[in-house]
Amino acid sequence: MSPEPVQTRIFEEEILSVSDVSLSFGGVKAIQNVSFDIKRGEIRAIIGPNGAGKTSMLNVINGFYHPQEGLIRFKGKARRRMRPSIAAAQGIARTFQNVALFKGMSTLDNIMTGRLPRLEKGIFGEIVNVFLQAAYLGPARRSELEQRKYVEEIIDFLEIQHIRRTPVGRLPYGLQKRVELGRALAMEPELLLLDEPMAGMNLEEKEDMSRFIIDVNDQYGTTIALIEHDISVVMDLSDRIIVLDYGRKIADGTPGEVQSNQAVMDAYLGVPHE
Amino acid sequence: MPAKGVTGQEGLDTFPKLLLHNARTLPDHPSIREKDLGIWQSWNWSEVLEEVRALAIGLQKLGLQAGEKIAICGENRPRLYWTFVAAQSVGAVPVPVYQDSVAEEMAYVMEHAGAAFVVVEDQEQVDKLFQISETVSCIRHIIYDDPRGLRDYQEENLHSFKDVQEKGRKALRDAPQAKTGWEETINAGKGSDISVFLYTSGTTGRPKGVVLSHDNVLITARETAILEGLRPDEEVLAYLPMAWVGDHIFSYGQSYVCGFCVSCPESPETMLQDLREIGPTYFFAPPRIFENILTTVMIRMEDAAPLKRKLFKYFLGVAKEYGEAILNGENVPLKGRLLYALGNILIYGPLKNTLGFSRIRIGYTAGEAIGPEIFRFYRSLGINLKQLYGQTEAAVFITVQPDGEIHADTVGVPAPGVEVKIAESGEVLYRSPGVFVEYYKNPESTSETKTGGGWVHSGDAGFFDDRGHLKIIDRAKDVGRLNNDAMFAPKYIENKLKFYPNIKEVVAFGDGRDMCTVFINIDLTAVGSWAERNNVPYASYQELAANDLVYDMIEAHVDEVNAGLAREPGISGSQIRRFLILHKELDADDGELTRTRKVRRAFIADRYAPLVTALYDGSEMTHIETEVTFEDGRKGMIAADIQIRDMQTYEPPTSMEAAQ
Amino acid sequence: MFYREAGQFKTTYKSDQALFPIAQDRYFVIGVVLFAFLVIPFFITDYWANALLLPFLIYALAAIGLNILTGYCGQLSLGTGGFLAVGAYASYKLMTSFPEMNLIVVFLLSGLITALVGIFFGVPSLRIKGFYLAVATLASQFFIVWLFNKVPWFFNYSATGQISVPPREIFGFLVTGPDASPAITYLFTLTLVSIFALLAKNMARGNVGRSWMAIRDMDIAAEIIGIRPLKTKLIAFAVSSFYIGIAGALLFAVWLGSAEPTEAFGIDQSFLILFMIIIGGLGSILGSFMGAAFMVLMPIFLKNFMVDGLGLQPAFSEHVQIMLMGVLIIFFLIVEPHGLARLWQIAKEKLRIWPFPY
Amino acid sequence: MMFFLEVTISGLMAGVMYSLVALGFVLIFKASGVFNFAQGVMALFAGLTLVGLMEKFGLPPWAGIMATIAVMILLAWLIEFLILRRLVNQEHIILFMATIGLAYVLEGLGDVMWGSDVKLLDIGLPQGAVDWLLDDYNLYVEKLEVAAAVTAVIMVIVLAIFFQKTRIGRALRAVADDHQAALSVGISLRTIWVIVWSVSGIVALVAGIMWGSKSGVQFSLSLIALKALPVLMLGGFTSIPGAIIGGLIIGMGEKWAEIYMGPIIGGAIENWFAYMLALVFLLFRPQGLFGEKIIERI
Repeated sequence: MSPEPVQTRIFEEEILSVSDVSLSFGGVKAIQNVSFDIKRGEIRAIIGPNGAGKTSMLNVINGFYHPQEGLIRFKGKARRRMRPSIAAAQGIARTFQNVALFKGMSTLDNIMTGRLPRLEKGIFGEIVNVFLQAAYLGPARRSELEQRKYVEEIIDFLEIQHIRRTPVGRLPYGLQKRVELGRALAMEPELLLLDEPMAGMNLEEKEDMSRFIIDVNDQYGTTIALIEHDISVVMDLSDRIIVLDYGRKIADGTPGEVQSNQAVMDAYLGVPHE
Repeated sequence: MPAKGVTGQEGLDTFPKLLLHNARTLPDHPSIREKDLGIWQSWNWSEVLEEVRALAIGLQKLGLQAGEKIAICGENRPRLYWTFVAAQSVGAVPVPVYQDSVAEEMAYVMEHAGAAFVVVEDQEQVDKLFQISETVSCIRHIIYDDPRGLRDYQEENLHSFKDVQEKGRKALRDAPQAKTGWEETINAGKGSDISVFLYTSGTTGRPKGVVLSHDNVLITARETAILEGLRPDEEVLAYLPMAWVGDHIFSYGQSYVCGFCVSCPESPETMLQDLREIGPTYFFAPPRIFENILTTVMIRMEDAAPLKRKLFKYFLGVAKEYGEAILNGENVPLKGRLLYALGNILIYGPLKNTLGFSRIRIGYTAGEAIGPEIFRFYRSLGINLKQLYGQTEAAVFITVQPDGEIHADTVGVPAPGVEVKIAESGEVLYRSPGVFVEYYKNPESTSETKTGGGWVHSGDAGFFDDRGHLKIIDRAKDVGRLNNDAMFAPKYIENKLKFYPNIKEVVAFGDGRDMCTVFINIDLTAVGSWAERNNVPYASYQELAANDLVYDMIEAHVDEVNAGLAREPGISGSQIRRFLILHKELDADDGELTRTRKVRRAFIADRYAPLVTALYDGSEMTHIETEVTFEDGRKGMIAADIQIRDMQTYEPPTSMEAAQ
Repeated sequence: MFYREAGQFKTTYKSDQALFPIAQDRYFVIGVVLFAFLVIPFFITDYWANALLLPFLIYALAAIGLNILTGYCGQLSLGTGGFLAVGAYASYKLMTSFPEMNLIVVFLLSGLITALVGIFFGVPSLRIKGFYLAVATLASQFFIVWLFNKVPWFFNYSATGQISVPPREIFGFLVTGPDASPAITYLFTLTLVSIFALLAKNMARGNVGRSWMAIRDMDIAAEIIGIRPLKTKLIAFAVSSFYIGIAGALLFAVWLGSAEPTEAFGIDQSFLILFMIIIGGLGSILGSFMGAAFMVLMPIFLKNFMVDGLGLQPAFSEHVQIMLMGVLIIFFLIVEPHGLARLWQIAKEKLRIWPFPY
Repeated sequence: MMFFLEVTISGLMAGVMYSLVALGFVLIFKASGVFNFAQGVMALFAGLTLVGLMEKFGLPPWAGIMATIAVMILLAWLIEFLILRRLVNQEHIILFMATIGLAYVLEGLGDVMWGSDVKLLDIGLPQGAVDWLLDDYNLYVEKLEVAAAVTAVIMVIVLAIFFQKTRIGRALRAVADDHQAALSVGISLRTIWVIVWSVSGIVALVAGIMWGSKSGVQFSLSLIALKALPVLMLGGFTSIPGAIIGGLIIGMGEKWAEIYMGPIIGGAIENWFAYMLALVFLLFRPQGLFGEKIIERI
């Protein structure tokens, strides 16, 4: 399937840049000297064969792994190590390769948890909040209802009204992925990291998910970085693509450029294209 | 909220006047709800007035003129309902369009009505409209309710509903007199003004635009509301197409007349869930919905534990024996009452509740004949389900079953203000305040239908039974005569047979012939499960259809129908003399059924000519080969030997017997 | 079967998020509460109060506390007995040091003190997980019991090493001490337990509860979506200990009247309460009550059955009783590992869709 | 100095006992992920059974031990059949609670069968101090403790060989890492469970004999399980060397603390000291003594 030529969108402002990042576990080098940037508003794909370091890259971006070398600059602020919860508070949300939902909770509650970092308060505020919550009084109740309303918009957006009260453990895989996306959206992220959002989906589910990703990008203006194996999906969705192989970046550019890149063909696509 | 009937409405002869009235007298009473974002978002009458006012002024600002048409297309949504009254308030005419119609149909209706504005629900319809915009030149503006996916649409004549309202609100802020001006326009309106165009989805030919005046709709709505004692605290679920006259009367007309609240489901898929939540007190559904619900109930109960299943069966039996009599207020022995009360605690109450039927005070069904078993099932549970007979041209109500006079096989007596008579030909004619003004731009059809003295040809054949209740038997044009001049109503006979769960399709022959005969299609699911229970082996539909035991079973059904037909004056002559069970299922792919699953009688008669011949030449067995289309599109031949059975007929009872 | 939900639709989030959104549930709960407050006090006897109702209510409160930590937040704790002791000794010291202090204040302060101790012992939970943490909580259990045994200040240097509650009144009614009437002690305990159960339910269904459950279900994902694990766990430890502390104060001051640390607050107590939440249902406030009822009633029932019913020797029957207890617990875990609350929920779902099977 | 040595040796001896009980825990936890709280009660039960068999039937010690081993194997089989296989795939906490239930059952059962009074266990282990140490170095070391230590060491060696050299042993190690892999070795999971529970039962019997010979078979015997828990924390739930070294550390530390710190802060600190020790240790090294650094994946 050859991708249709996509109208090239132009993005100016850099939201994230990764410079010369290296990460290793023990002796194993997961990422070596990788640099790239993500511009505000674009859909950026990271592709590469299994074990190329894609998921590790996302883990570095949201502070879950701490690279030994290099800098990550998000919204102009540079850092090397940080707690994931701080990354979340700064506006980075993500989904996971193997769905990481809270199995004991309903769809609604799962998405509601995405609102939690928005409600962070200082220690004193937290203590007051616990009391208010317990009494279900005043600001606590009001905030609860406001969050609910916000989350309902997401539920509506993702068309999962019918599973609102279902414990997520009972949902089919495709819907779980959608709920997970919902939870990430509830964080009102500026940068959304999607780790194989369409893994294990059938064609119809993939189309739905693609539509949601485009709509998120379109409607909320969210910058998206995604890892995906289905090349045709990647070519359709993304504005620019990074190709990783054995922890190194081997190509970076528009779908057209990447597709015609010899190194990519050799390393990743394996067989000559078409 | 004190419950009050519909009184003191003199002078409230248009929808906009009723809106002003309701906003004044019931300002805080909910007017409309919509399941959205997880809850039932509600608007009370004063809020609706504000919304409608903003919309009306906004539409005017966009250039909507009195007399112009505004098409409305989408699922049942509050904003679309508001568009009706907003349009009417500025003298424009709303034209609801079926939201599932294909682009050309939509184009035809819009072109024919000359719609200048279109208000639609979402992107799907917007896309459809752009698709037809080449052919339909009259559309000036398109307004959508749900902005999802429409952000990138740059077309200048495309507006969001909210923006239009905002225009209106701004205008009202800038010029406060606009409000009084708007109300003056409303008060200048008359009952005889055109209220709405409702396009009938004709089975043949192009849809016709039925023009109804405010009087047509409101007088009918009011009369029947008084008849049934409807109050402002009724709960109604609006889930049938807005373009259909029934929804227009029940969800719009009567809501404005009575002030009751209408609830719009979240989506068609969640309708049953929403039905359960709302628990309507006043409910309309076509027979097929009742039929589907009953089937689901029975299927779900199949999986229940044996004890529960027994309990269920037993109490359904109790209900069958006493339920209807109790509902009708007849004398029932104490034992029956006690058993029924127990059943109500254990089965009927919870069952009705789970279905969302427990609060129904008045339930209507109409549109086609409902199976007597289904009808009685619901009534025996204590649901006051009634049949009515109506048409778009009559603003629905022609006849309705009065409380206490409910018969499964009639459609009741003429509704208040309606006169009904039977023409020489057997066609039902009626005259009422609800009779439509005309077919839009179609004087020819108008004059064919509306004849001298204001009588309207319904196009249906029927007769009054000895209780004075109307029975509809068929479309008038389909009613024929046997050679002995006895009336032959094929659909009536077919329906009677189709009410048996074992029978799926029936084709009746008899017009211009000596006697009435039928082809029968058995229902593979029902008969198949019967076969399993009775250890009747079969490999295919064909084998099952040829089975003697199956023939015996069907014969018993036909015999019962004959016995029933014998008791009905006028058509007792067309009892079934011979029948056969077809060796294949009638199939739309083979052209035997329409896409809406109606039998194409003439086509079938032609295709199976040897069988028809055999039915009339007295043979007991016949052979046929037929070409069929398989599911994968391949064609092939199947051959079969088909048995034909003779039936005995019954003598019509003497008038003495009939009187008992 | 008893549910009539048609027509119970919600037009606001407030009503949709209500504690008991279904009217029939609401009526039932109101009925039970009214019965507990208005009927039982008139018929209560010493035996009923001391053998059944007080232990039931107090253990239910402790079980709610432990459920918050273990059931909602997923942090397995075996230190409940120690925290009960902290509450008990805190209330004892407060009552004897400040005789004028209002009893309610005494109980709240006892809870707060226990919460602080809980936070202290909760700190390791950031680094230690699962059974390691469970074993670590045993440290608090043993340490606290040892402390109250060894430091005479805690038991006011009494010769026996025991603590005994002084008689105290509230609104003119005697609540503690041997002369308190069963109706008063019962009502006092019931009031506290009802209020705190409601508060716990509110926390559990709100943001606080969601953050606990997120940590419980998948702590890494929770951290990545921005939930701070330490803060969340410490809140759980604090709230949980607060509840257990109040339960400990009630256990000592209102129910037992006197206590000695090894007996009343030993590790068996920790296990007993853990059983309550497992058999009642992890992550369920209702389950805490059910589990407490089960674990309070079962030994009484077994004892009555074997001693009075079968006429066994009390000593022998005690062994059999322990054994049967173990058997019953295992049986329960096998039959319904999610506890009585799950059974109740299943029954409720069945009733809601009655007569349909699904 | 001699006193210190005496304290240390006595601590090490006690530590060996802890190691033995901890070993039982580790075996079961490794193979089935079950935190077996009943390990201590199993030691009590084994001791009671041994005493009972010897008393009631006048069996000589070796026969009594053989019979008790048979009982423990039967018990393991019953536990697998009645409990474990019915709780497969349940959460860890449920299995944990089930073993507490099991502890109640065994405790009650032991009492019902053999009575609840303190029983003396004498299978002919040497009593008193080791003479030459006492004579030559003025060092007091109990013979029984030496015997216990020797037995424990032998036990550990036998287990090590069992795990390293036999097919079943290898399967047991495999099952700890990957249940599927274990199946491919050709031994069913259930068999494996019966075996580990049997082995733990035998280890419990040894612990029961040692402890029982020293201070009689009584309820407090079941409390040695509580002693073994900090050992597990320290050494890791899945590490056999961890259980051994951890036991020694805890045993020694406890004795030192009791002797040198106890008088200062009030005595009887052995109840909690081991826990505190393990806790503090874990705070700095969450993976325990022998665990590898945990790389969290998502």
